[in-house]
Amino acid sequence: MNISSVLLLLIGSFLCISGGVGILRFPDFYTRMHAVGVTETLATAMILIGLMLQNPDGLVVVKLMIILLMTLFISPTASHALASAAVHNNLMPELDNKEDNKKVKSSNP
Amino acid sequence: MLMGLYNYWIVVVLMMVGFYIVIAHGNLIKKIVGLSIFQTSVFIFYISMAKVEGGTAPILAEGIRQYSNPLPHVLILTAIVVGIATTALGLALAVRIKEAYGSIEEEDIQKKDNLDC
Amino acid sequence: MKDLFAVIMLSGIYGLLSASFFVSMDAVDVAFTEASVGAGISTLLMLVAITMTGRTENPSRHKPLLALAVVIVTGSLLIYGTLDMPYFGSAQAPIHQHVAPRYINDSMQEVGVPNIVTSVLASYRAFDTFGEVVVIFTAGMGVLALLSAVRRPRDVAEIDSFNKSMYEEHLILRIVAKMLIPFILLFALYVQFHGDYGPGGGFQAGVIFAAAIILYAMLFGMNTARRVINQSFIQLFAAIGVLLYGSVGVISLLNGKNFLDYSILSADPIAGQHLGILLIELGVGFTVASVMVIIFFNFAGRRNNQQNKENNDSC
Amino acid sequence: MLIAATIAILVVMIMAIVRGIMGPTLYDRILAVNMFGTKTVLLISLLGFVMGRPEFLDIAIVYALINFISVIGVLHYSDASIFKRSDQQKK
Amino acid sequence: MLAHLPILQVIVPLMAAPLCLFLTRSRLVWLFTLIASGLAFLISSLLLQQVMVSGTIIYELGGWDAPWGIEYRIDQLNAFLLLIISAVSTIVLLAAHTSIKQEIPADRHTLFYILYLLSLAGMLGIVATGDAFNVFVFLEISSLSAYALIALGKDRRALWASYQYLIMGTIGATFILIGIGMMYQMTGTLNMDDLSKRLPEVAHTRTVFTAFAFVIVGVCLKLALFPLHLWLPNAYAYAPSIVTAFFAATATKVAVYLLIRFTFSVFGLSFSFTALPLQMLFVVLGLLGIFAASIAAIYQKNVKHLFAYSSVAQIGYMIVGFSVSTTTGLMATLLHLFNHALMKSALFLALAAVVYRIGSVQLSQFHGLGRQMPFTMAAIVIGGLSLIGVPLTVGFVSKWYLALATLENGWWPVTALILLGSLLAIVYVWRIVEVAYFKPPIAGRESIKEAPLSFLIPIWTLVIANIYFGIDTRLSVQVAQAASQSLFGVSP
Repeated sequence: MNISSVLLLLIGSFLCISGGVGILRFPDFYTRMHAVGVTETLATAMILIGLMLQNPDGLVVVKLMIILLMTLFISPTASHALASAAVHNNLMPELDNKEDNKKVKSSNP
Repeated sequence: MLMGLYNYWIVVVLMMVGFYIVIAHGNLIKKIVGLSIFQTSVFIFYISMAKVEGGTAPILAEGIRQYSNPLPHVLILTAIVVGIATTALGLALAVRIKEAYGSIEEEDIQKKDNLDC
Repeated sequence: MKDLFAVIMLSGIYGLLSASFFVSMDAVDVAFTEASVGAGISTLLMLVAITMTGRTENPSRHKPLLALAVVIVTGSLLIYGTLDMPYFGSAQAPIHQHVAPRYINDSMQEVGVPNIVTSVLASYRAFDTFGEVVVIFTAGMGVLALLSAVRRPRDVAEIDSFNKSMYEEHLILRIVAKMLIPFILLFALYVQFHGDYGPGGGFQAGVIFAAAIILYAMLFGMNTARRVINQSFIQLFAAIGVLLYGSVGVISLLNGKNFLDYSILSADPIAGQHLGILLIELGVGFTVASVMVIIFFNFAGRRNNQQNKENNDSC
Repeated sequence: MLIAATIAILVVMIMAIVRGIMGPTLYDRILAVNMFGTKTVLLISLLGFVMGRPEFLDIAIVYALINFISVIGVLHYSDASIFKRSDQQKK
Repeated sequence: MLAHLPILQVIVPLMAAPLCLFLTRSRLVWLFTLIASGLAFLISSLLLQQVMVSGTIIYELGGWDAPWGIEYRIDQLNAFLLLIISAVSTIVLLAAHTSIKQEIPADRHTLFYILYLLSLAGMLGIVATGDAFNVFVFLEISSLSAYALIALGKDRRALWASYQYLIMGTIGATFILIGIGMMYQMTGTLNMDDLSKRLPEVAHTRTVFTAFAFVIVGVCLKLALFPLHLWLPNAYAYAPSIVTAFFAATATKVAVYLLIRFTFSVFGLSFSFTALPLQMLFVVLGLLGIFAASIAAIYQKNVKHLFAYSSVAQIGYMIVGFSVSTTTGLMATLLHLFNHALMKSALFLALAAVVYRIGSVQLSQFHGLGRQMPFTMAAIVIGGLSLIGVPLTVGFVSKWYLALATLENGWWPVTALILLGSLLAIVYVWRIVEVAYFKPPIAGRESIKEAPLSFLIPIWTLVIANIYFGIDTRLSVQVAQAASQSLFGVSP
């Protein structure tokens, strides 16, 4: 187990957790999505590269690469689709304005 | 005993959650969700008994002595297929019931049936 | 929880969780299947169903006490039954002593496939798997009998325009999906033929293959997908899968061996086993893929028809 | 180290479940499920290494694919007219 | 090919089902289905003959020996059941083409026959197999096709009935799965024969007890034993008539078979009847079932409902015979299995003919049918007499042995209650007779004619069989006796 792999795994885990905290603590859907979307790609990349460094066996690295590539494709696409769907269905971001707040809450069961 | 069996107890609790949803809820879709939870828990039960301490997945490889039991895995593969088949059919029925009765609540349907008689 | 949508999302999570559990319990093949079925296909089917049946549950409740009593009795009986079970993970348990050792120790000589699950599934207990294929075929036929509808050609243009307006919004999705779909199909083939050596096999491959087609149908509209995959053609395909499986068995019958005895298929028994497993896995893959597509198409087609009717009514 | 990363991911998964249960909007739930799926992919890859048999990464690939397809499916069918209409009615 | 009969029995209908998709015309599909079912009938008669001559046949699937592979194990009991199922299926199919033309939309005909064949194959598979898990798989084949077939009924209530059946049936199957899992966990094997050898070693454990309880409850759900019977009447009443005739005669029989197989062969007699107070429980439930269902039958307005409730009552008789747990008692149960299949298929086929002519089975619509459809109504009357247990019909034979069995055990009150139950049957059968023969035809329906020959031939085949086996009891009694003796021989 070399040092770079450990480091990458550590960063990855940290990013994961920060994303998790984000999805719990942030006030509305868009900010939560921001937290997840930003950390997810990087965290996945870190952890997967960390794993690659652990095992230089050919096939395993190739599979990890495939997973990584797919995550890089899929994750932003899914986030994009999610956000655009939310906008299309008139879900408003929660703003400073308190009245807005109430409206959003009451409109979403 | 606690350490030896806790796994099964958790499975039992999960099973009973699913079972409760099936028999207590009136919504047809929810019943089917409950049914699939019930079945999945039974799968977990089977898979737990296949595990051997220190064993690995039953795919032969050099230098590995201890494998987990492959037979329950085979059984559960079959059972999963049966499960999805049941779910699909149940959902299809629910959709048809909605079309015919205009509702998927057990009570409403029973009421409408009584009117028919 | 009254919102059925949330219920289904959570049950999808349950599927994913149990699949992770299966991985940690060494059941890789099962995890493979559960991931694609429990979290993928069945969640999707439930979603399509609730778009047709409505999303909220009535708050009315009835006899929860009786149900609770039944559940508690059953649960305590089960707990009582677990008390004498061999401990979790114990290698001394009877199931690890009696039948399984032969599978683990001898399957390599007798069947010649490294993945023991595949060799048990496709050779020792091949008849169970035949039953499994027939079950899925039955489900496909049942869904057809319940949901298939005669489509009036006049509606096609309407549905098309309806779909167009819907997926114009998802330009990025469509491009990514276009890149992914060939890859998914390729991966399905890999899973199909790699089942002897790693986790995977006909069932998993069939589901992945069907998932690719479903993805296509969702993003490019049902009718485009229908143009690619003809409905009655795919029904025949489902039948061919079952027949392929069965005829492998019949060939061994005709050669004087027992049903599904593959050793007759080739001069060398091991090679015969290989060939037999390959063929039946192919049969499984055919049937599963086409039945999944049939089921999904019928659900989605029913839904389109309903929407059309509503649109016509409101006009 | 692998164990630590696994535990971290498990913790995040629990957080995602909490968000999935709390909602409040449909999209929060989808987001939670999506995140849960991605984390499962990572978990499976890590578990392969923890158990010392990393050749089973195929499962992780399937998870990634299925996750994508189900998110698309969820969006496709939650954008469906029935949902829109009921949401509008409530407003 | 004779050595391969056990597997051909299941494979023929199973492979015929997907082949149906390649045929285009409804008539062709029907002929093909009929041929497949007829072949199955032929095979089962050959099998029964073989078994009676040479004893248990063992067939190893895939060429793997027993506890590792799956085996088919045909003894007298299986062969008898196989014969009943395939015979009923073939006779019922004769009428299918005419009947479903009216009850099922044309584009569903092929699917109907496919599902029918699958259901048949599933039941044959359950009966033929000697592997506990294989039972579960084939149980699901037959149940899934049954749900779909029932839902094909015209009335929208068919959908609801089918859904309820699906929920109950799946719970039952899952219970059986849990039970099988626990048995497997304690013994490490799934083969029934092997299980019966290895279970006694662990019979005292709480796990085996629980496994037994779960299997029994699961089977009883499928069996529609009295408190768990709620799904049955609606499912039978609203299914297409042909489906009702087929299922009423076979589906519950298969469940009874499973009950016998698990209690006698797998767990062994001594365990089964000591672990739980099974004898007491089943006698009480059986008798309760007879009375509750017979009384419910009396108050039904729909004739299909009426006979469906009567089916629940007849299951009560079988369970009473089973719980006596002597050779005679088991023999009475097996005989009643056979006889009940004969009478119920005749009755429901006759009802199918009535539906074909007047489109309804409400009792109020039966006015004067006795003169308008004399042959059909005569068949219903003879079937009804058989249900009551009048001498010279098959019903008498099984009731006779049942009474004998309870008397042998000294259960006087049970005998009396069984006879009392038969009196209730007189009441509900009389209601039909009264309406059909002693009321004038409904105005505007004078033109109703006798059912077509395609109905009358199968109906009267069954009716004649009803009378023939009521007079010449040698064949059925001999087989039933051999089967029950072999079961008691297996478990000392």
